[in-house]
Amino acid sequence: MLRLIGASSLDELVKVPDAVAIKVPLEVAPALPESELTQRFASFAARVGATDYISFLGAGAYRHYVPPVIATLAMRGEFLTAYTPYQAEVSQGYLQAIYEWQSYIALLTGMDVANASVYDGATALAEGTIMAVNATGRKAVLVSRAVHPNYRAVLQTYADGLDLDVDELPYAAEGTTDLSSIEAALADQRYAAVVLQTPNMFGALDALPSGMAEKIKATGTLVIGVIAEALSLAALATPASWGVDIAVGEGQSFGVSLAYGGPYVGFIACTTEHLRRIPGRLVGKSLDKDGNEAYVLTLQAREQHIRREKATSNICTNQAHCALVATIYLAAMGKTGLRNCASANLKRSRELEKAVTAIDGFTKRFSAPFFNEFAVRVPGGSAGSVLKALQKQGILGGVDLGRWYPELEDTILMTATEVTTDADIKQLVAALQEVRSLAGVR
Amino acid sequence: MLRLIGASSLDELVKVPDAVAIKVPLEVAPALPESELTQRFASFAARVGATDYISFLGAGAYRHYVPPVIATLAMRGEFLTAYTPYQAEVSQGYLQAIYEWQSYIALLTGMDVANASVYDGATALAEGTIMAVNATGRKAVLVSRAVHPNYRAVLQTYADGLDLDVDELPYAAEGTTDLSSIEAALADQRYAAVVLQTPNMFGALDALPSGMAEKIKATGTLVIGVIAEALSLAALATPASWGVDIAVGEGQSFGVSLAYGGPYVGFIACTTEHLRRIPGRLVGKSLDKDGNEAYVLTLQAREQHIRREKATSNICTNQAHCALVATIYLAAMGKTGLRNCASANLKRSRELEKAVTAIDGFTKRFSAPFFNEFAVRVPGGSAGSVLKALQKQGILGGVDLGRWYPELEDTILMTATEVTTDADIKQLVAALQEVRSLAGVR
Amino acid sequence: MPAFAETPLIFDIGQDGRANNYFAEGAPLSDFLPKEALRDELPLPDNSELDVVRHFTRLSQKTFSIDTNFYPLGSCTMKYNPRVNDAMANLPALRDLHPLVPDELAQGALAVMWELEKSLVSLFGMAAFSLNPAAGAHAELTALLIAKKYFKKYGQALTRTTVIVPDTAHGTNPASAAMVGFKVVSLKSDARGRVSVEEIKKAIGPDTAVVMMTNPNTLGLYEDQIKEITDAVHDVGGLMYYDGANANALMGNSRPGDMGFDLMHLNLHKTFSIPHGGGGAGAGPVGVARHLVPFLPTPVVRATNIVSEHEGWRPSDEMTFALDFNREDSIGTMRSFWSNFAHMVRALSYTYANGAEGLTMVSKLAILNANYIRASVKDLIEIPYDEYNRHEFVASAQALKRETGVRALDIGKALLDRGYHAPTVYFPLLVPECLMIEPTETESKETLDGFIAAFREILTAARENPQSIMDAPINTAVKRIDETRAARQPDLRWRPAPK
Amino acid sequence: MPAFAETPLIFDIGQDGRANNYFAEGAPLSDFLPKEALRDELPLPDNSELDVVRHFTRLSQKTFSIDTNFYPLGSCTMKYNPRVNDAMANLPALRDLHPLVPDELAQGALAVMWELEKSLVSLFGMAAFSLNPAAGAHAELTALLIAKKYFKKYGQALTRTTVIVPDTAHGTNPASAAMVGFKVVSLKSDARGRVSVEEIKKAIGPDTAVVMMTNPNTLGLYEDQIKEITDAVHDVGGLMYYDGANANALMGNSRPGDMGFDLMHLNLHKTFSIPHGGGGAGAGPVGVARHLVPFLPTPVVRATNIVSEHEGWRPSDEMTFALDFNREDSIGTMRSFWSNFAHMVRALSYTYANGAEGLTMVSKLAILNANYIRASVKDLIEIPYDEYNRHEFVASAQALKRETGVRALDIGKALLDRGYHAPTVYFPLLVPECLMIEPTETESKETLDGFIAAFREILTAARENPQSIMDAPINTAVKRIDETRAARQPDLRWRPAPK
Ligand SMILES: Cc1ncc(COP(=O)(O)O)c(C=O)c1O
Ligand SMILES: Cc1ncc(COP(=O)(O)O)c(C=O)c1O
Repeated sequence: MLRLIGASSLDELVKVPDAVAIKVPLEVAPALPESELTQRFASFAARVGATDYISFLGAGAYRHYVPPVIATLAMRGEFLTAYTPYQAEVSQGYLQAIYEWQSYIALLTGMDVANASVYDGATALAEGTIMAVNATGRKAVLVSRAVHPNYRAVLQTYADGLDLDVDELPYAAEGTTDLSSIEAALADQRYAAVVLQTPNMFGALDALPSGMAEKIKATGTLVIGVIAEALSLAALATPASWGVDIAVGEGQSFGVSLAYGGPYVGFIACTTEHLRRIPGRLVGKSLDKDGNEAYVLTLQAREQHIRREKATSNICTNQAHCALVATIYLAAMGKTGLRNCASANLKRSRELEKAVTAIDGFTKRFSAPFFNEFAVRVPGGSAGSVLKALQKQGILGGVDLGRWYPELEDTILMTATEVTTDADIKQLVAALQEVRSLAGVR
Repeated sequence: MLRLIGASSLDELVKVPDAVAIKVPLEVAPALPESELTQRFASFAARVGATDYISFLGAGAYRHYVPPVIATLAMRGEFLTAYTPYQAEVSQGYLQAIYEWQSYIALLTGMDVANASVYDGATALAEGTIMAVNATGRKAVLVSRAVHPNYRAVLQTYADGLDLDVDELPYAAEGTTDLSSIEAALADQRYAAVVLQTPNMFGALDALPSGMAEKIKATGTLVIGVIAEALSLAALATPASWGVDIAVGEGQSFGVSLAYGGPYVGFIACTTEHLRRIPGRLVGKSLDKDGNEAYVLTLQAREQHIRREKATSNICTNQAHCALVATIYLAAMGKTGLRNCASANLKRSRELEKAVTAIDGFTKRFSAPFFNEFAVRVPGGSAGSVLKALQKQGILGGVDLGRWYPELEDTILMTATEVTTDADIKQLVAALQEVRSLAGVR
Repeated sequence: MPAFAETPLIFDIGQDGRANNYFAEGAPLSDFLPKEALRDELPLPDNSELDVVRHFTRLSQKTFSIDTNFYPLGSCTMKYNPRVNDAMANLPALRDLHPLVPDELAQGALAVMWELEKSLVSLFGMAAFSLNPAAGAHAELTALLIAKKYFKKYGQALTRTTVIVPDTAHGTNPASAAMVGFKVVSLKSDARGRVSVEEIKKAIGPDTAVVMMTNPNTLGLYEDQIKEITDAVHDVGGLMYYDGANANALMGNSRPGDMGFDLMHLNLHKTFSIPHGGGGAGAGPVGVARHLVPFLPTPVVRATNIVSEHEGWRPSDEMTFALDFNREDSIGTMRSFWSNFAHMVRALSYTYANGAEGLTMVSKLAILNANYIRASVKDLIEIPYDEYNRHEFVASAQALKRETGVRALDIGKALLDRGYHAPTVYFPLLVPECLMIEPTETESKETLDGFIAAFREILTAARENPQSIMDAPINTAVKRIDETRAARQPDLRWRPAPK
Repeated sequence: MPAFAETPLIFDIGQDGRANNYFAEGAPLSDFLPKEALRDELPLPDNSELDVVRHFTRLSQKTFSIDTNFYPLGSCTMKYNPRVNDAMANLPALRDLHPLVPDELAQGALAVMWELEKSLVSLFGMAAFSLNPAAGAHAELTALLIAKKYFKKYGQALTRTTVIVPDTAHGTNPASAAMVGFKVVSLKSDARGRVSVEEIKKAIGPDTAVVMMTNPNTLGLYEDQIKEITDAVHDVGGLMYYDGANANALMGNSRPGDMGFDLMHLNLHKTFSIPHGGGGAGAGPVGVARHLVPFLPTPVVRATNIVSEHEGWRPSDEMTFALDFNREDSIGTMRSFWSNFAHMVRALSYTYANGAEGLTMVSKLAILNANYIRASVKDLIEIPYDEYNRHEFVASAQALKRETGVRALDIGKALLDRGYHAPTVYFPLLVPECLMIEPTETESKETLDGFIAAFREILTAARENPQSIMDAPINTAVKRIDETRAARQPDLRWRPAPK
């Protein structure tokens, strides 16, 4: 090969100017044959203490039952090792799957269209907000404090780049967004959008009450609805039904592994009005030369590789494979599976609620109806120390809301899903009782 | 559908005479939704105590490193859910894979041809013996006692059916087959075949010494060579090279899971002379109508579905998928991977030998060279009680040869492969030392 | 075939220097063993993992399977193979369990075997099952060895020398009988496609060891006089053997035990949704009536603490188990180790997924689907026994062949072109130009309708343009293959080019 | 396309009554929540698992991938994705780990992230990496936010408003700059296809915030004056950004840090063998020089016991780690949770599989393969910059188009027919009728030779029978697609039939 190329050696071919040649030895994880590499990673895995813990964690990342058939199909090499389906003629399979994903998200949210995915729920919110900014020409957004704090943090980071103002709506005593001052806030027409999440960070259902969306829109402001627990879409009134213009969210619950935080899959769905502002890829159905139905990436004029700095977003690589996992999950579940799963989440979380609040000193923090997680006020004032005590007993009791809300440092967000068992709840209750008596808290 | 069929109800369609209708309630494992079924099986798995044990077990079933790529490919649905490739035009892929398996086995054994697989190593021996019986017209076979006792047991079962005599050759002090009386035994030309295994049940290399095969064949007797540890084929002189007419064996070591005993994959390879006596399926290369190369099941006149009671065997379903796993394993390993793996087995087993025999009272039972397992005589006279004591320390120390050989009840067969670690050996040695001192044995 | 589907042999792809890095480089083998004990060379190719992946991925794409297409292959019960079964079989604790671990460390695995056996016992009405045999034919052999040993024990070894099989029987039946030294007598079916009580009575006698039957038989017809038949055979001292390949029609419907069978096998790889894997591995448990229990092959899974009155399944949670090798009258063992255990896990998983009610519905729907196809095609092709069938039925292209030259084989090949697997052809032997169709219960009505439409289209084309059917297949990776050449000039392996 | 490859939409297959039995039947939702909080109907189909399997298996078979074919898609680094990486990412302890577990229960995961970061630090000569961003474009955005915050901190937020990108840059570069409110200035390449020191000196000034470059650039050419360029930019107070999409040419060869880059990203889904998965998920770590470390996004993995002098990798076994969220100057966070962690596992697995020497060889062989193709086709197609290229090169069909009408696009389509993926076409923008070819190091010479032969055959056919190339593809599932129709009459989803 070198001869044909005309190079005398491989080193000649790859030579670089002296000024930039590497002068130090590289310190990189050392080469291991595969049979030893797998042992190395087994040792990493063994250092993950959480493995056998009973868990009531949620807050934007959920444990759900995933049928083995999902991975069997999604991990097929053709799907796993394809690039973006730029060459549609040899990518009809993947393109159709993305079209099906777009359809599922549209059906679940009730919106007109959905894109091929964005990075995750938080970036979906940021990108959705940019859509609203572009649609309205306004440079501020009004966000409920009950929206996931991580999502708001990402929105703030993006907003810093674009010099947008992010203002907050407080939450009310019941755990839903306090809308009492919203009309005043919107009066001067500064805001591109109002952002609410349902179920919100406290687990509470937090859709706009009927009539409110109309009032908001009357000020030229859009409504963005955030869904951090996608399974809730199987049960709750659709974002479209409560007046959302742009629905954004996280699809991890649809069969995607927890994987310590990623990759997950963000989605953006909207009304037809905003279609050409949607970021990222879209697959459309068209015809081929012979008049056969065919799928193809479309409306690419929105995208960075065509429009460069004028694009609706810079996104290129998205989360296609996670969206595929979700699509296969949704296909396998069907409406019946999703409904049964949602029903089990509702049931288990209420069992958990009942069991925990039956313990002296543990009370519900908020009264609003919830889906599969809810906030509990613990005796003694410190959620953190209760959680630490539970941890000693092999239980991850939930998320300390004080991490993000200083006023809630006595409050734990507890989650139960269809994989939560009676035994899990029993053990938690026993441990909480012990914690309470040991600490002498009342 | 019922209307078209003309039946009034599903029950009408499936009715049976009263005399044979079911009269009792069925007692069958109860229906569980999948999310609960998986928990049920997790509980079975949790009841398998052996999971975290350090293991020196072998004796016909071996722990080996299996690269993840093997299952990724073998578990592809097209392979997993195909039937026997009767319709060659739509099964070229699987047929080619079987042809490649036949080729690999032929190359590894040095024999002319190999079949598409039989059930396992033991039945391969039984079927190979029937080949010899058919070839020679003789109704007796002479089998070394150093052949795996389970294989000999199966041979005996089959022999009972066909009224064959199974006679034994003793083993010598070094752990190899005692051939001193063989010429006498063969003199009256009763035996269809002489059967030896290498490495044999004691781990010892037990190929015929040079010149011996000729002597045996001179009496019209065939030589059957058994290989229970297929990995040894990567290192040892081929069965062909020491005069085998029919090589039979077990391919589990080539990437097939231990799975508490099955499914594994038996192979039969032979010289061209015996080709038409080989049992089971064979794939051949031919041409299609357009002159393109094509693979197809061939020489089916040997098989039960054509010849019925005159077939070379009754086998129909074989172990195709295990053979596929092995084929993919061999392709991925290549000669370099196999050689390195064999080398590691030789190395580890010698380290184990050295470490164990350095302990006071533990001695090598046999002196013959070995591949990856060897027999150790324990102090105190009872292999069983040493193994029990090790078990209490989380170690499966090997196989008690007394299980099959009353004269070896003080002997353990210990195996080390490439997955045996330094730490494994250290822990074994520490435990053996403790066992010895606790028991006060000397 | 487009160029990218080409798949040279793996031996023609590899090249030195392409080895994957699975193990540390090992010391030369001659460091450990004398040269003369070692082989000279190892003539296998080194292939990069990418090349291996590409090779087998392409091969898989050239392989027809349930996962890709409808597979109405009669007698083979090509139902969907639920993936949860594979996942359960691959639980590391079960997958990586060595067969020689002490029983006390394998309780979960033994529990799986015990629970499966007990479920089968109740479902098929036998006294016990052995999970030992590796496939249907292996199970037949096992059962006939049991029969032989039984007769031997009762001093009839020399007289009971005949096995009777109907002409509809699968080839493994006579072949298995031959492997136990029995003389095989074939029995003609009656005009209704069944074994008649009269005929069987003529055939049996003091030399009868075993009569092998299946029910429904391989024509898909229920042997409605089965009780009379088994009674007659028992009257002359013979044993009745049930070939369970057709058990998919039977679950919750009727039980071989109640019909009077003494011996039976199951193809778990048919009825219990175990993937066929391109021809195996299978699993063929053998069931026996009470008098034959002592003869079962070893080992048998025995409960060691709680011994139940019940014969059927109950929860194993509180129980402990052992492998019992010590059984005086046993025929011995049939395999290297205990059972095709991974398949026992799959079969039990399938049982749990369905329960008694679900399994009953499985058989009902299998029967419904088969009848639906029969009723939908019978105006275009001869159905020799046109009545309610069970889970499969048989059509005959004899008349069509006379008219047009188009044979059963041609119809099968034309189906391949249309994305359907061919039915089983030329079996059972008694129906000329036979096509045996078994859709199974897991196919949707849309799929059946698609198949029916294709089948009807082919039958119409066969009359209008027979050559178009005789030329099939044309959409496949290769066209019809020269089988004579394959047999006359056997090319069964790759050989390295001479150096 | 044969009938059996047809794949109706999943919505057109399902039917009521086909639900799989994954969960026990649940109580009505209205038992738990008020009716008005619930949706009316859930208009999704119930599909049997068999139908789901068959559907997605067929879709997969209609999808071109590395596993099936050669994929010389320039700038995308379509190398083999080793399966051991996936297996490591799927170790249950790592796969099922919730992101909000306390750090002390996630030490193994944090160790993976730390070891990967340290390896990248040494390999690319930066002071630190953040694993936060989800892909290349996300990383660019992150880096530009860092730059913005940096300038803000030093009081230059209002003056440093311009980002300069060469005309060879990827579209994400300007798009990312726009998302941080920068003005984008495009820089023309010189006659050698490179950024010239002179031109850059003309372009930069006190308003320059960041100059974004890649090296080798997207023409596959090494920017041999890179040190002079970065010095010049630093002289005017600007920052240099390295787009790491081309890092597959660089490992063990030269380091962005040594070249003077202040910021960089990596596409782990290119260089580090993470599967592209049909367009994602990716992973885009951002590397920074020392002065920018405080601005990295949160969280950062911090060693809490042993703090090392070394910047590069060392074993983490004795170390403990924490996620650090408390970083005053940080730009904030870029995503819901920490990183695309499963991909960090894959990338570290890849690093362990190769080590420093192996990674160095990866880049060498990637360069060798690309040069081999260039040298093998340059007599038949114009190579605008015909010199030693790096891991990819660019050809132009401009002359061919003038002669024959055959465009770059047509050549790409004709390659599809022959089982090869099309090269990247029409990027970089400065080469008209551009074909960008990147073979990667994992392909064998035989595969390259096959591609070269096909490519040459197409170029010859383009001259002899141009229409045959303009009609391509013909062997594919569908032919060329009406893209205008797709955009004008957007059909982006299935809708239920009106009732
Ligand atoms: C009726 C019948 N009996 C027996 C068998 C043999 O079973 P196996 O292939 O599992 O050995 C078959 C399998 O095709 C069959 O259809
Ligand atoms: C040169 C270059 N820069 C940036 C990117 C963007 O990376 P990503 O797709 O991961 O967002 C790409 C990817 O195609 C690229 O080729």
